[in-house]
Amino acid sequence: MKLMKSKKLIAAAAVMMMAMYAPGAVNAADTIKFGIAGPHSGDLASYGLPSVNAAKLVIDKVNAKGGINGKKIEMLIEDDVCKPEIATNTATKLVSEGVQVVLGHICSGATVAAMPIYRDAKILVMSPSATTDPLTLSGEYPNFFRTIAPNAAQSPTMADFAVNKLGLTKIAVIHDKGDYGKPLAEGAKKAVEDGGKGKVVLFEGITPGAVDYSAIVQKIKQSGAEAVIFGGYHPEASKIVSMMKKKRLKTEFISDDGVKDDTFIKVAGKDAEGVYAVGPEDVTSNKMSIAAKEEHKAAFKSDPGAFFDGAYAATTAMVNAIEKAGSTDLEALKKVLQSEKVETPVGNINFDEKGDAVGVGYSMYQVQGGKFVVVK
Amino acid sequence: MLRLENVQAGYGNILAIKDVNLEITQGEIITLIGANGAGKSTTLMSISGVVPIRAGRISFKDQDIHRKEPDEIVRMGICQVPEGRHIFPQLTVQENLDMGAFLRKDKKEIKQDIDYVFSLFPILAERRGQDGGTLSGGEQQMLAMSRALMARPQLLLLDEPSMGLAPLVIKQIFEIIKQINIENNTTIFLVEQNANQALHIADRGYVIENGKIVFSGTAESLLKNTDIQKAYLGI
Amino acid sequence: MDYFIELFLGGITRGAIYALIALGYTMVYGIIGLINFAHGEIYMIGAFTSFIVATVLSIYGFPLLAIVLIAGVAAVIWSSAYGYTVEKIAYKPLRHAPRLSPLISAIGMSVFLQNYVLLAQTSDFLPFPELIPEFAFMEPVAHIIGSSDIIILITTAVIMIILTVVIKFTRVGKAMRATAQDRTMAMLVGINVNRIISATFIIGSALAAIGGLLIASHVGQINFYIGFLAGIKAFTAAVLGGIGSIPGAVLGSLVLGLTESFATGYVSSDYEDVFAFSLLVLILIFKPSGLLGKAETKKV
Amino acid sequence: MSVFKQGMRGLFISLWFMFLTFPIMVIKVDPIERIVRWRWENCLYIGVGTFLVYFLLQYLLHRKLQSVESNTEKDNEPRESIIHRIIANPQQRNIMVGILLAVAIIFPYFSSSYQTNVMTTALMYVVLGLGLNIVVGMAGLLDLGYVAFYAVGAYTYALLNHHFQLGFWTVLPIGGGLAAIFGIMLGFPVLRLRGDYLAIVTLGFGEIIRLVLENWGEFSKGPSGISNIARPGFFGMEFSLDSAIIYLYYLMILFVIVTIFIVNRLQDSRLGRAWIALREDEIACQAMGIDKRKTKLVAFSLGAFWAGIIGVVFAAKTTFINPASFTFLESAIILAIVVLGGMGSIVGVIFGALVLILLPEYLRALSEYRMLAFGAILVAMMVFRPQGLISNIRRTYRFDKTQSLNVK
Repeated sequence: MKLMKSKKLIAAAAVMMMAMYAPGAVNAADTIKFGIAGPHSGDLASYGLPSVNAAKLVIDKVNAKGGINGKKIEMLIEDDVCKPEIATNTATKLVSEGVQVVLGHICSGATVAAMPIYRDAKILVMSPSATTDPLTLSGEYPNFFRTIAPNAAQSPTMADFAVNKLGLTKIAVIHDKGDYGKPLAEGAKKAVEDGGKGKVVLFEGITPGAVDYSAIVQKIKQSGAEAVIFGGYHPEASKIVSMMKKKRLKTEFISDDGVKDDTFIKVAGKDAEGVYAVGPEDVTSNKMSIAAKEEHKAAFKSDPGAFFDGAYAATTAMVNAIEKAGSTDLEALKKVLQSEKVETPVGNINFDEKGDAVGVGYSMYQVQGGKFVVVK
Repeated sequence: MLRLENVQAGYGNILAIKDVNLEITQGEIITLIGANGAGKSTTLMSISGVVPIRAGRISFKDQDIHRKEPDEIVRMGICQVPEGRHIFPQLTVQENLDMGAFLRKDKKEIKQDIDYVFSLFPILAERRGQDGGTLSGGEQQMLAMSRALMARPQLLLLDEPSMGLAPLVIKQIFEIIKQINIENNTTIFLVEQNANQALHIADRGYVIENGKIVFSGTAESLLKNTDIQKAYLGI
Repeated sequence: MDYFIELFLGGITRGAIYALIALGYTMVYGIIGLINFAHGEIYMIGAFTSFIVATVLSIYGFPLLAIVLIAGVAAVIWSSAYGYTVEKIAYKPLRHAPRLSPLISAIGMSVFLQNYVLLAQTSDFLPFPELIPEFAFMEPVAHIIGSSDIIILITTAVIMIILTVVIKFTRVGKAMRATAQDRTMAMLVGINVNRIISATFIIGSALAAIGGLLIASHVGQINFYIGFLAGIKAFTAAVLGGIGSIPGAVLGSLVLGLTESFATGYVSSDYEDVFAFSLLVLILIFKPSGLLGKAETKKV
Repeated sequence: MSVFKQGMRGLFISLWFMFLTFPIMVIKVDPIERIVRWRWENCLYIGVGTFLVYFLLQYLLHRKLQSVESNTEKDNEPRESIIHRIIANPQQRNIMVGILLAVAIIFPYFSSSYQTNVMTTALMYVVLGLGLNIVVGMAGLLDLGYVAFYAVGAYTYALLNHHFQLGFWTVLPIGGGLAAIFGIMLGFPVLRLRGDYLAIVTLGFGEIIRLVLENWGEFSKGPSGISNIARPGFFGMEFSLDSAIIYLYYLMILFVIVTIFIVNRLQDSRLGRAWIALREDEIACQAMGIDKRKTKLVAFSLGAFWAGIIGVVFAAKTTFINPASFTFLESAIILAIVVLGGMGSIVGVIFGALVLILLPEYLRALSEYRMLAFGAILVAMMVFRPQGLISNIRRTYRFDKTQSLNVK
C-alpha cells in the first residue's frame, strides 16, 4: 500500500513539474546556425551527401567573405537515414541546438515526419528533393519551401508525353511501392485515364531489391502495353530496362526524376538508350550550374551527385534571404523568398505562396548516346 | 597405461569431478562404479578430451593428453562408447561403422575388421543398410561397441553399456566385453551402475562418490567389502 | 501457353538463384543449428569481389573467358575466406552459449559487413560487367529464356550434383553428416569437429559466391545491400524445404521461385512477397518441419 | 605461450586480415571511367590495426583467465555481480530504485529536448523489450516478427485518429487489444512449430503485415504514410512542442514503471512459472498438466499487447508513420535488446534497451561509421558476454536458521 501511495505521489509530482517547465531561451549566438539534414549513411546516402557538399561550397564562400552582416554561418549536419522515426529525432536535435534555417530533408517521408517539429519552432526549411504534394499544396507547413517541383507537376508530364507526344494508348504503370514512386505512379495513372485517349492496361508495384524482375516484364509483355511509366528510383528502373531488353521487348520506358540521374545511365549502360525520364528543367546551359559543378570538382575531385543543383540553389536562396531580411525570423525570410528573385543553378527563382519555386518545372529527357538530352 | 592424477573437471560453475586419481595397466579390465551424478561420465569425457579439465593431469602411455583435441586422443588409441550409445541416427549401420574407422586409411584391414564385428554381432550384418536410428536399444549398443572397435583402440572406454537393456542382452554384452579384452588384448575401462555384473568381469575396480574416488582395489575385494555391498550391490 | 512457359522458366531460374544461397543456410544450420544471418552478406561480398576483379581485368584488357574464370575463382576464394573468418570470430566462441546469442552475433555481423562494404567501396549501385554473353544460338528463344538463365540453371544443376556426391560419398561429407547428427559422438570417433564446421562454412560461402557472380551478372548491377533481401528469401526457401536438408533447400527454393513468378504473372506483383510468406506459413502448418525436413524424434 | 610465439601468431593473423580485406579495402574501380585506384595505405592500416587488436585481446583474455583462476581458488561459488547483489538486498534495491527514479524525473531539466526525445525513444524500447521478453525470454518462443504488432498498434491509432479524431487515451487500450488479437490469430496455427520454424514464420508474418500496409493504399494510405497524427493530450490540454516532448517522456516513465510492475508479478505468477517450465521442457510440462497451447498463446498475445501499446505511443510521438518504420531490422533490434540485456531478466532488458538505442544516437559523432560500430559492438558483446549484460538470476530460497526460529 505504501508503495502504491508513493508511486501516485511521484506521478503527481511529475505532472506538476512538467507543467512548470518552460523551455529555456535560446541564447543568441554570434553565428547563424544552418542545419543540413538528410540520409548520410545507409542505402540512400547517395541522395543525401551531394546536398551536404553543395551547402559546404556555398557557405564556405560566404564565410570566406566574412559571413552575413558580420556573422559567420555554422553548419550542423545531421543524418536521418531517410527514416521518418529517425528524422523526428534529427529535427528535434537541430531545433534544440538552436538551428535557424534547415536545408533538407531529402526523402519525402522523412520530411513529412520532421516538418511539424520545425513548424512549431518556426524554422525555415528548404528541401532540394522532397516532391510529395502535401508539403506545399496542403498549406499545412507555411515554413516549407523547395527548389524542386511537386509530384503534381511530374505525373501529368509523364502521362501527357506518352499519350499525346508519342501517341501511345496502352500504358503499363509500374511503381516501386515506395513513398516517392507510388504516388507518382498513381498520379500518372489518373492523368492517363483523365486524358481520355489512353488506357492503363497494367498497374502494379514491384519489390525493390528483388533478385530479378523477369516475371513483371513478362507480364508487361502479356498486357500488350506500348509504353511503361515507372515511378521509382534508378536501381529498379535499370533492372527492369535491362530485363526488357533481354526479353526483346520494344516497349517505350518513361520514368521520373528519380531515374533522371547519370548513375542510371552508368548502371544500365547501353540498355539505357532511348529511355525517357522527366527531370527538373534543363540547367546544363545555366552558367551558375556549370560554375557550381566546377567548384565541386575542384573541392571534392568528383562529379556532383543527385539533387546537387537544387541543394546549391536552396542554400543560395536561404543565404540571400537571411542577408536581405537581416534576421532569421520566419516571416521576414518568407517575405524575401516570395518577393525577390535570386540567381541560382536552377534558374532565376523566387517562391510562390505555398513554397514552391516559381519557374522551376519539369522537362522530358531521353537517353541518347549515353547522355540525357532534352526532348523538344 | 592410463593415469589420472588429481583431475578436476566440470561444467559452468559446477565441479563434477573434484579429485580423481586412477590408473589402468595394459590388458586390464577395470571398472568405475558409482551412483548417478557421482562424476563417472565426466571422468570418461575428460579422458576423451571432450570436457576440458580444470586441474590435474591425464597421461596415456606416459604422454600428457589433457590438452589434446578429442581427435588426437582417438588417434592415440583411446576410444569411447558414450552413455546412451549416440548412434548417428540418419547414417546406415554400415556408414556408422565407417565413421568408427574415420581416422584409418588401410582399406583392406578395415574390411577385415568389419567382418570381425559382424562375427561378434551377426544381427548387425543383417541390418547393415538400415538407418542407425531405427535399431532397437540392444542393437544400438552392439553397433556403438562395434563402431568403437573399428578404430582398433588400445583402450576402450565403455559408459554404462547395460543401461536400459533386457537382462539377457546385458549378459551377452558383458560376455562380449570379456571376449574383446581377451581376443584383442584391448584394455577396457568400464563405467557401470550395474556394479555386480561389472565387478564380475573386471580385474580391479574404483568407487566414485561426489566426484572423489573413495575406494579402490581388486574386483574380489570390492565384492567382499560390506560398505560397497550395502551401497552398490544391494546385498 | 507461351506465357505460362515463360513464367515457369522465370520461376525456375529465380529458384535456382535462391538455391545457391539457401544451401549455405541449410548446411550451416544442419551442422551447428544456427541461422547464419550474415550469409546474405557473404553472397554480397562474393558479388563485390567478382565485380572488382572482373572490372580490373577488363580494364587491363583480358579476354572474356579469362575474366569469368579469374573473377569466379577470386569470388570463391574470398567469400570462403570471409565465411571462415566470420565463423571463427562471431560463432566459434559461442558454441556453448545460450541459443539466441549466436543469432544476435550473426545479425551484428550482417550489419557490420554491410557497412564495411559501404564504407570501403560505395553506397551507389554499380554496373556489373556482362560476364555471361548473349549466345547467338539462343536468339530464336531469347524472348522466352535468356542466355544467362540457361547458364544459371546449368551451373546450379551441376553444383547440386557435385554437392550431393561430396556429401554422400566423401570423407568430409560423411564427417559433416555425422557432426550434424551428433557432435559429441563425432568428436569421439576422431572427427575434428572444428575443422568440419569450418569446412561447412567454406563450402556454403563458396556456393554463395558463385551465386553472387551469376546473379549480379544476370541482373547487371550490385550494391552493398543486395545480400539482405536475397538472404531472407533464401532462408525462407531453406525453411520451406526443411532446414538442414540439402535436397530440401533446392526443392524449397524452386517452390518459392515458382510461387513468386506465378503470383506476379497471374495475380499481382504487389503481393508477390505476401504470397511467398503465406505459402511458407501454410506449408509449415501442415508439415511443421518443412517439405523434406525430418521430424525431430525426441526421446524422453 | 611465449612472447615470440604470440608475436608470430599476431603477425600471421594480421597477414590473414590484410589478405581478407584486400579486394574490398584496397582496390576501388570506377567501371565507367575505367580507372583503378589502388589504395595500398589501407592494407597497412588493416595490418597494423589487426596486430594491435590481437594483442589487446590477448591481454584481456590473459587477465580474464587469471581472475578466473584466482576466483576458483577462493571459492567455488559463482561470483555475483554488483547489480545482482543490489537486487538481492531489498534495502539497497529500494535506494537504487529511488535514485534512478529521481534522476529520471529531473532528467528533462538538465538536458535539451533532443536528449529528452531520444530518452523517450529508449524508454519505448524498454517496454518493447520487456514485452518481447515475455515471449522470448520467459516462454522461450523465438519471435522474429514482433514489429508486426508494433505496426498494428501504430496504425490503429493513426487511422482512428485520422478518420474519427479519436484521442490518444481512447485508442491506447484499443491498439493494445487489437495487437493482442493479432497475436492470438497468428499464434493459433503456428504455435505447434518447433523453435526455428516458429522464428521464420513470425518473420514472414511481420513482412506480410508490412506489405499489406504498403500495398493496400485505400486502407492505410500506402507508402506515403499518415501524417499529422495528434500528440497525446492531457485532459484536453494541448502542448507546445517542447512540453509535448517532456509530457511524453514522463508518460513513458510511467509506462515503464507499470510494465516492470506487471512483468515482475507475471514472473512470479502461476502463468510465469508455467512459461519458464515450458521453455525448459515441453514434454515434461504437458505431463504435469500444463495446457501447452493455451499457455503459449497467452504469452504471445501478452507480448503483442505491449507492442501494440507502444505502437500507439510511437504514432503519437512521431506524428507521422509509414510502413518503412516496421521492417525486419526493427524486430532484430528489439530481439537484440532482449538477448543483449540478458534473457528473461528485467533489469537486463532495461540496460539492453538503453545501450542499443542510445548507442547509435550518441555514436552520431562517428556519423557514417556508427552502423559499422553498432554491428561490431553487437558481435563483441555476444562473444564476451553471451549470457547478456545482466543475466537472469534465479530466485533462490535460503534456509535461514535464525529467522525461522524467530518466526516460531
